Amino acid sequence: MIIVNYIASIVLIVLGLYTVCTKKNLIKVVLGLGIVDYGVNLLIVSLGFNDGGTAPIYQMSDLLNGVAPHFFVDPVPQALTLTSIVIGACVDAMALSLVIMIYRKYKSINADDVRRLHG
Amino acid sequence: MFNKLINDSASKSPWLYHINSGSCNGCDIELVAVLTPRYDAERFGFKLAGTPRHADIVVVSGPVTSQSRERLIRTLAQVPEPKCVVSLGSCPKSGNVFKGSYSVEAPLDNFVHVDVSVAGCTPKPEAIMEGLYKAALILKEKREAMHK
Amino acid sequence: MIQHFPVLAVMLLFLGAFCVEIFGSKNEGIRNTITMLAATIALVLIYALIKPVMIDGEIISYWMGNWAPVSGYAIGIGYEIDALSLFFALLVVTTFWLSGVYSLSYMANDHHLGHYYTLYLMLSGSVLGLVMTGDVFNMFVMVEIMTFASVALTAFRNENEGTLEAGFKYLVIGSMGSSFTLTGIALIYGQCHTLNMAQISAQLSCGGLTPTTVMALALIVAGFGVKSYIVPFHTPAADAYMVAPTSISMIFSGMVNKAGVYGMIRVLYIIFRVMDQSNVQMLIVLFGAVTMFIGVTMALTQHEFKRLLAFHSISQIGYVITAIGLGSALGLTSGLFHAMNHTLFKGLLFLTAGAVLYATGTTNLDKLGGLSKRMPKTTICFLIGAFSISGLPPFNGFVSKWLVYQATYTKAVESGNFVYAIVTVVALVVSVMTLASFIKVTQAVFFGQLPAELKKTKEVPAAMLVPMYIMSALCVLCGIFYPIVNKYLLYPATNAALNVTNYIDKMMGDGYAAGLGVSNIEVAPAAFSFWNPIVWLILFVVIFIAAFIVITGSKSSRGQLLQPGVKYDPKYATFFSGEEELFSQVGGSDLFWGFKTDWKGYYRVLEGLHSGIVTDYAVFTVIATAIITLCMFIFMR
Amino acid sequence: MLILKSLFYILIFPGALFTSCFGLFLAGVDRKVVARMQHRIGPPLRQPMYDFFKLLGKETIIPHAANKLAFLAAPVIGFVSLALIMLFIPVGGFTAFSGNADMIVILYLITIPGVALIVGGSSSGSPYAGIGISREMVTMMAYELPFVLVLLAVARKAGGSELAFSMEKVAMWQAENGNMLFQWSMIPAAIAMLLVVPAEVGTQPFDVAEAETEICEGPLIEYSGGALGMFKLNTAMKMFVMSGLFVSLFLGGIRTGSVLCDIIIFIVLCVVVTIICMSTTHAVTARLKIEHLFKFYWTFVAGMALCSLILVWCGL
Repeated sequence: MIIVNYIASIVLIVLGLYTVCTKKNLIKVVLGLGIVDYGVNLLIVSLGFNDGGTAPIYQMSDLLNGVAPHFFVDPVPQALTLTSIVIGACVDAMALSLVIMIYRKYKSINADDVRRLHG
Repeated sequence: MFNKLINDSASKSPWLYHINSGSCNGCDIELVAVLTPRYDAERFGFKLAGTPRHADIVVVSGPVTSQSRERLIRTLAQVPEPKCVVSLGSCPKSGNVFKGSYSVEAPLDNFVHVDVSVAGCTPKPEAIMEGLYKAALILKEKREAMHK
Repeated sequence: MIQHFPVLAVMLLFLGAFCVEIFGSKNEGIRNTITMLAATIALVLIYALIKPVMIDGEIISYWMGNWAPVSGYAIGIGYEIDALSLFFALLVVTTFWLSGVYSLSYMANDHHLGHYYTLYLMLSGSVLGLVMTGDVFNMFVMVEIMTFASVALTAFRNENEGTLEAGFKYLVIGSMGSSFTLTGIALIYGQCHTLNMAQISAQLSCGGLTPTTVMALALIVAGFGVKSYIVPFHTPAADAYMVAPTSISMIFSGMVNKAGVYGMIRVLYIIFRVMDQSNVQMLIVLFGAVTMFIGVTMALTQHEFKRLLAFHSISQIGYVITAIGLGSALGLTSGLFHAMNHTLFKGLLFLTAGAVLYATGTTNLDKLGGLSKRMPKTTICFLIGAFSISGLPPFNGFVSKWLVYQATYTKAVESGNFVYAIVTVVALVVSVMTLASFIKVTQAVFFGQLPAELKKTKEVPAAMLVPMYIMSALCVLCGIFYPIVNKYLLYPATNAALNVTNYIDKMMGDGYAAGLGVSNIEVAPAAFSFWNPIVWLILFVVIFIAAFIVITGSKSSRGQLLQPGVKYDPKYATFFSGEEELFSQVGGSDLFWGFKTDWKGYYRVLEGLHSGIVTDYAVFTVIATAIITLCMFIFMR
Repeated sequence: MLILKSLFYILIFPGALFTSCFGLFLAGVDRKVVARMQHRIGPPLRQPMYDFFKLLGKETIIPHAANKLAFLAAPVIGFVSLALIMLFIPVGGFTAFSGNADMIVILYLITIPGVALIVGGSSSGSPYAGIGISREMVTMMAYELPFVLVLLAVARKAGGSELAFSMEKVAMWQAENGNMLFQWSMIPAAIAMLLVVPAEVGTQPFDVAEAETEICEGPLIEYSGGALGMFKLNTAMKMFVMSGLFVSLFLGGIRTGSVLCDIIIFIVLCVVVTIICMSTTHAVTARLKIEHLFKFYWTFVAGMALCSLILVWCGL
């Protein structure tokens, strides 16, 4: 099952990179970056997944009795994903605000027109 | 001793800067002839300099046209002391055939102090050489006078 | 007590950032006080670590919330400061402190300074955190904060030409790099189930490289390549350094791309420990050589002072990458030394560029000229910086570049590989080209004739001069007293990068590394068989004074400054073949004509590639990452 | 005692005095030989010395557009670094500060006089000087590549399997195995070096930077008096330093056993090198254009040097 997640995440990353590289519309470029981010997030969250595992919660009685903990999913990747999502959202917001200001200044959001710094 | 060395070398390496103030080019060619292998002025240390800042002897040819007068004076002012001015040919001396023309302001003595005049239209290279050599000796005197 | 210092320094900067925004957005005095207080305390805290880490050779480890590893598994976020981290941390604190001092008067006429100082402190804190953390995910978070703050600061003067554009390009390429890094980190986590660098290093070295780790390595190297702006990734750097406020450009070239270099060293030498493979060395060295060559040739054609400096930053980072790619102790030493010197002289040069911008309002090389008469102190600082970066003795750039040549050529001779000899040649030629482009700046900005509209230019205020003086002094001192620098900074840092067991043991408990079969790479201290610059310098001064007296003793005279309306003596005018003096300045774009005609084809291609279109740059990034990944897969053993 | 000895080295024997006197002598030889080749009598051998002292006695004008400090300091910096290079080049097996420096140091020290000329010219504020410094810098870039290749080839040849950037090692290798020039793989490098020398010194075909007929002496245009004399002295010293470098790189294997004889042989070889690579080219060629100069050095000369480096690398 998990292999589907990996494939999907890689497809998302490649799709996002493709968008960034080929679309001239700056908003689409930002969307591409977002897609790459989601792909990576999916990859991370899938890494912690164990088929058949439970939520990572100890029961006090188990610990006291010395019973082996349950087979559960890895909680760390979920924390990582959460952080990464927040960062991704910030970056997207920043990028979109820059695009808005670029539009005000250049009257265009086509990448071919936004090239005053070159050479 | 050091001073004496400097004084002695003052006459031994005179560098020329040539200003054409409206000359017909005759004198200029003869000046170049002085530097050719036949007359070889370099054996006395004469050398053409590219800028008045390097020059010791300024060679002026031509009858000093009104257009060139200011430029001539300005260039002469930029030559560092001690310096000598040599007028080459009859034109700067007297105006030669151009004398009386509305656009000619010869003689050169009216504007600057001329140390040596080489007359002739055109002067022979030997004469130029002698004039330059005399100018070189004057350089030494000037240098000695400067550091008395 | 001392183990709390690093984390305190980082936290203090972040805390300062919030306090500035809350309390200081209206009041200038409170704002500046908070900023400088936070920066200064961080500076002191980091400098206090020199004694234990550099001299006594300790490694400081710190677990956030005291989550020390349990039965060999490190879950908590750990800070670990070995000599390598501290070396970069010292560069970072010095740079941001000086930049802060400089900002106080440089930025005084801007609006919304509360935001500026918030972002400045966040940037400083994130880079400081990046170089001191012992946790890969924490590293990624710091990289993201760094990118975010850098982008905002790049676009800070958003009314100016090109700032938004540069910020956007920076953001796109930067977050692509971050995504690569994060993917790499995720893959490592999938392999090792830990995020702690020490533990990853121990586990990877016993497990050998699997396809997953090779992929992870390639992606992380590409990610940090983006942060250190090696060549196909360099395009946003040139734009961002040019348009950012100069105090921030200095931080970019002094700290932000050093963070990338630090990441490279940490990943290649400590986490993955692959630098003993000749193919990896070759890959990194080639990237470095291409970087330095393309950077300098692009710099030769620039018309903008700061853009030129930006391309030089790229070129000098090429030296650093080349040197650390050699995988030898000498190479690493020289790379670290050059990184340090680059921080010093490039910071200095950016500060002088800022001074020029502050005093005249432009950095266009074709519009400036003759400023040495109006800004003599800035000129002297600039010349020191220019000679340092061009590697003229006895300045610091000379020693480190020399070490780079020695390291590359030693490598060439030892491995018998002709490519390294070519790299040496490239490095030497790049050095003279660097000199050429700084001669261009010298002629176009500081010497030559003063344009009429700059006649009223004044020297910059003291608060801007003091950081320049400090940097110039450091440039000269590091060049002359390099044995001291080597002993107390470079040697410990090199050793730290090459001796991994101490690093692992300190973090995971004694014997952990040995239990997994990790062993140290034995290093001899880098051999220094040099000249003695002190003797040289003393004699230089002796002869210099003697000869100077002889020259000035001969009768010399000097004209008065040209005043409008006053008649002047033609004797002191510039020679114009007898004409009256005119304004005529050989500007920046006119110089090196003979060189440019011979390189016409090359420049046509290169300028076409630097098209300014963000999607093109994204394509370069993807292609370069693909190349790195492919090479790693094909050549790694 | 050590200080006195070093002061003697610096100021008198291989350092300032010896280098400047002998440099002026070499410049005189150059002028005389060129004159004889053109069928002239030519100036006396002491002529450069007269020039130098005459210039010391002249007024030094500092134009108002110039930056006084840089304008006056530039020639002195050039002089000092030239005097110091000689301390690191073995003069007939005698080095003042042996083991202290290697080829890369010399390479960098040799660029300093050029940089001094550029900074001095640039600080004079003349547009002619602006063109001059541009050409000087392009010339510098042009000869740097072949120069570096030659040095690396020599270092590889002398070092064998270990690194030998040190001049001393080159001298030792030559003392054991004979002159570098007679190793056939080094011949292209020697030819390249012979072409690098005149460009570094700035003599006739390669004096584009100081072209007195086109751009009024380029960087030197505003210089006069003592400062100009210093620059002329620098050029003369460069002749000696560069020919000395050639001799110690390629002809350093001649040993008679007595230091004095070695030094005399060194000086004679310097004169020979000067005549071959500077006077002859001066007498028979006209000035190049700057773009041709660059192309010439990066294709032909660098190609020769690279050829040599490859040959050496293949173990020949």
